[in-house]
Amino acid sequence: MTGATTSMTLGSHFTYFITIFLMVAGLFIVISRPNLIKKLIGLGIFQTSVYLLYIAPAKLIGGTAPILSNAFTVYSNPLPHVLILTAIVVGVATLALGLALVVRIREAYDTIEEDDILARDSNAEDNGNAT
Amino acid sequence: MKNDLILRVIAKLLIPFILLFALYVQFHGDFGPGGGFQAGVILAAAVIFYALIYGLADARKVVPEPLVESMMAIGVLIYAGVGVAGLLLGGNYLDYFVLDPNPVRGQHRGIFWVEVGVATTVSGVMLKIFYMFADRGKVDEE
Amino acid sequence: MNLAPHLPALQVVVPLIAAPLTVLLRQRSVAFAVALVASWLALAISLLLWWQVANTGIISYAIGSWPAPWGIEYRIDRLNSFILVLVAGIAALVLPFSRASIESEVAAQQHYLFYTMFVLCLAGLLGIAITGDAFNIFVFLEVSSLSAYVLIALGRDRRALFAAYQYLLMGSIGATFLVIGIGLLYLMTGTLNLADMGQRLASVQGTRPVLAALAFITVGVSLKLALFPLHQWLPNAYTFAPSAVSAFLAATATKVAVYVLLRFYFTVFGESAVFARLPMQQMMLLLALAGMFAASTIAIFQTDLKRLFAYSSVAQIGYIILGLSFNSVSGLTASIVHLFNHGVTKGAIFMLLGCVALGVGGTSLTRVQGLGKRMPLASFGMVIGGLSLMGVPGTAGFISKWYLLLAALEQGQWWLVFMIALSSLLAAVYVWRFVEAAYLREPHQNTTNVAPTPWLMSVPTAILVLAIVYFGLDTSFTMGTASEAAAALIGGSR
Amino acid sequence: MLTPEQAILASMAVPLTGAILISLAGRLPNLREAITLVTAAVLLTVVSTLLPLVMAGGRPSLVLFSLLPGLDIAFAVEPLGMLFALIASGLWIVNSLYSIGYMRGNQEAHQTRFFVCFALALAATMGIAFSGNLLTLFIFYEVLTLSTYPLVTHHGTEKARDGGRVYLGLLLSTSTVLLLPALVFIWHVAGTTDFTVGGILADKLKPGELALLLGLCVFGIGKAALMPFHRWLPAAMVAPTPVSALLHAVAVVKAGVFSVVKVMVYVFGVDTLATAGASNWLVLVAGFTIIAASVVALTADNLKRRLAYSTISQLSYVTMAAALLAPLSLVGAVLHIAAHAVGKITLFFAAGAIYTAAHKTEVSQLDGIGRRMPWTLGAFAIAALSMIGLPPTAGFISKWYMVSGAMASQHWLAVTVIVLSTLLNAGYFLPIVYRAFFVAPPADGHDHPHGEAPLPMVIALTATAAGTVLLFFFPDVPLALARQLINP
Repeated sequence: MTGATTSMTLGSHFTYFITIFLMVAGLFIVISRPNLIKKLIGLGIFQTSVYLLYIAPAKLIGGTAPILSNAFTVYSNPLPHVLILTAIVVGVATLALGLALVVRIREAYDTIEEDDILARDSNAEDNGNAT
Repeated sequence: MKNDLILRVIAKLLIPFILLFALYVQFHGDFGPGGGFQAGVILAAAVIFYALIYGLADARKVVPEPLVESMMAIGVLIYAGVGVAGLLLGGNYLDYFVLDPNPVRGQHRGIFWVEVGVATTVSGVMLKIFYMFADRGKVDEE
Repeated sequence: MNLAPHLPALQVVVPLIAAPLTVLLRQRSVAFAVALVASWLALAISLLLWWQVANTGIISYAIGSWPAPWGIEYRIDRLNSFILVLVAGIAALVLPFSRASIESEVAAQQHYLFYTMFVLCLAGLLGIAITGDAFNIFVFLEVSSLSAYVLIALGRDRRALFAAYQYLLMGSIGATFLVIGIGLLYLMTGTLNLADMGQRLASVQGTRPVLAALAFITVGVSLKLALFPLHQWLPNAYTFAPSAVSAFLAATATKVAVYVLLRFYFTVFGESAVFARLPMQQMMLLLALAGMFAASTIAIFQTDLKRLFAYSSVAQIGYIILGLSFNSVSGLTASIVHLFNHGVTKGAIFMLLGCVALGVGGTSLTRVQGLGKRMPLASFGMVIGGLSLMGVPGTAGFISKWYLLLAALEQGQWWLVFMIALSSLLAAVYVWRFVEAAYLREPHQNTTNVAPTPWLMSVPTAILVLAIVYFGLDTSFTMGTASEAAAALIGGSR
Repeated sequence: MLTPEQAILASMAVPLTGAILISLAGRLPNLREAITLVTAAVLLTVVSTLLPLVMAGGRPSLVLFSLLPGLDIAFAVEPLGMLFALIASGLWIVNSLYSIGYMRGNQEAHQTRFFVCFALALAATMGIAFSGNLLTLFIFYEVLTLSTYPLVTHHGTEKARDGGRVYLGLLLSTSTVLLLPALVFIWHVAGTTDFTVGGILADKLKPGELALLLGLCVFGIGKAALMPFHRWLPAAMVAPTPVSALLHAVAVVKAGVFSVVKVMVYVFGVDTLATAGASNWLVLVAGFTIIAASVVALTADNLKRRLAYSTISQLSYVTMAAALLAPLSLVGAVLHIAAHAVGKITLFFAAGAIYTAAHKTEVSQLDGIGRRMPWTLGAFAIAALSMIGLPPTAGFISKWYMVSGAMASQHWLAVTVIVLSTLLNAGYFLPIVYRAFFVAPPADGHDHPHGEAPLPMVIALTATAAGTVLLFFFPDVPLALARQLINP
């Protein structure tokens, strides 16, 4: 689409760098943090990078909002926006569900640290009252 | 906070306007930026604001939980209903052209009802999430 | 008016409308009735669609009457009509089963929620299978996944919560990977319609973003289909979910993910692009074998049957991916038919485990001791399911294994033939653990009072168990559809 | 009168119906045993109706249904299967009689399950005998393995379970890892797995591949107990003696060698194998098994263990004779299936009778027992002669053909093996007979007085011993069937 028309310079592709930074940072948080909330934050950052990946190329320099008018001929691509609106909703739902689960996990385990939860479960198994 | 007079008065003043703005965003969505998602969230924000100032119990009286759940369901039903209406009038699923003899007005009509459905569901979901979290751990000051 | 041309839309819309209805009606028996009607309607529609596709070829349906490359298209060919039948069929059987099953496993005030989430999950899975639009796949994937997380979290055990959380993390990462891949493809082709995308990709084939998209989609979908070693979420999720949920998800969710992989590999990228430019064939082969052996071995050492068969699922996914990695018509046929047969088998096994859990109060190997005396029919059904997992003739599993072996032979890969045979031996070992406990041990003393199995549970379970045998003897439906679907996938690509 | 097709189906349906009736009649032991005997008699009658037709050259066949295009569940009667079905169904009657005496005499538990599984195993055996293609044979082969498992572990003790595990593990793993790939490979190459006169693999494979495929089949058919896959047989001896007798002298092991011969004749084709020389290695392996198993038998003190290793060795006679591919040796192989069946079942019957009457299981305890149980040990002696291959017993005829075949094809190694093993056979059987009749009973007083075993058992073992002799004087039917096999 747009980016491909210009030459490969750092400047013209800066959105991709941001995208990739967010992507990797988010994924890293998910993997490295034992705190369940922080994991969800990481997941959020990771998903945000996708929004950027879609939206950034859709913007044409000099293009306007895609509402027909005689004054303009160059429009930004509206489709990615619609897609990402959907993706955001999905992200919100995921986050809400994740947080709800964390709340209930905290009620059941009294902790939101992954290691503690695993430790408590294995203890319960040892005592034979797992189920 | 319940007893803070300034907040209560300002809230009473603001909430009608927030609701009005939600309706504006909803109906202007056909012609400019806006639409069901945004309107739904603003609508929910008004109620959440009310709950923050007047307490969760009062908010529950104004917008009871069963209503919230029904809103979630009804919104989806409205959306799906528009699609089925397209089917019944001889078009494909979600075909707006057949909703009116004039295809352009048909489009308009279809979008309108879909956005109504979206707004209903979104505000329902937002409130549901709010109620769900606010309820936990009994942080509600009574 | 004539609804026949609108069947593709109705396939998804019927369960989708049923979901809010169950919320509105709240009363659990009414909610159950609505969900039941919806799932049976979905099954009827899927069978009609299968029949239409078999007779008249590909059906294309434009949502909102916007024609294909611009609007969202529902596109049904032999492959996805087959998947639709599997998903809708399992749902139609699991739903009546769930009514009695969740009675003891889910809190009563959450029952209507269970039905809501169940039909929503069904709608999502059907949507993934039916749609011809890449982004739509993502949306339906999330619809089904989110409802699946909720369904798993409904389990009574607190570990169900953590299992659901883990599944949520892994599933979301998988879905996001998928959507990144789709985004890259969209950037390169400017279309989201799968068929259109496939055609336009030809001119940019082999460019770096396309390869990256392939990698992202492979990893993302592999997470969803629990390809070893991305299967970590699966055993816990299946173990701690309510039995009905385990049965439904085990039989359908991973299978639909496999479908997505097949769709992207063969319809969008084209098998030459997938297998020529990257060492996908070797990679898939290796992962499939690793899954078959590692997961089966882990399964042997499990003490809980649900967990044991969850690991067995991971191993069986290995078979499906193995067939795919051959990149031949017979390999794909084996994959597709195993996808169906394993869905039926695992659905039956997890439903039986639901009956067992209800009867003797658990599914641990010590609980099921002497089950052959306590619940003779259920244990016999388990044995049939186990035989199918091993691939014994007369069961559905044999047919798929037969084709897998044939496909391996066609490749001239003798060692693979033995690997497949060896891994079915591992299956025999873990199935044997159940048989030994059930038939050769004296009954567990805590299980003297066996709760009777309600007919709502036993009848659907029996139907599915009989289906294992039926599809092992009469293969015209499964093999006929699978071989044509495979031929179309390979032949239809560039 | 049954049409041939109906008779084929009935041969499986009769034992199945029997199994159902037996399980229904579990409460009434007399009725249950009556059903067993009637079922066995009906089965023999049904199978016999097919005999004249097959002797006259008829080859009735029947396709039940198709699994996949070209992959049918099909049945076909040919001479070899006819003979096998006759032996199995005939000996089932005798064995049922014997089982009744044994199970009651030893007050065994779970007698209903025992008789049900027995009938099921017979149904599977009939399926193997009449299978029309390799797939059908494979399916019934597995059914036989599974249905005999409860019989092997009948006692339910830890030892029985261990034995059962070896039994099932070895038989299942060889069949799935070796036979199933071979089956798929044959289908892949030939497009069919039908048993066809002259084989289906002619000109389709290189000699090396043929040899490999033959190896997969022969070792895959673990029931043929070719070393190194023979361990299940001694392990399965934990079963009650009637089980060992019928299943491990007749149905299971004979199903193994029967399948081997059938595969070699009807799938590979004798000519194809001979031209490619693909079975030469098999003569060596089988020859080694004969000698090695005989040596083990020589050192075994437990009577049933000695019999088990004797079986391993005798089974390999059949395999070796078949692998020689000479017409005469093939006849010998077929005859030996029959001769060994009646002989070995007598030996097991005798061992069981000794256990029931005297509670003795070791060879070294048998001093002078022949004087107390003359009928039993007399029958034992006759059967032992048959094992060694001396006239006037059936074993002589089969061995005669085998040696003639080996000589005709100038396979001197095989001749040597047969001669040497005959000596070894004599070495481990004759001392038992000698001890029983000519050594004085121990005078340490641990013995309790006993006579013969219960009457049904004695009748049964006398009958089979008589059969061994009769088969020597009237070998017409088996011989005719065997000749049909080589000159179709």
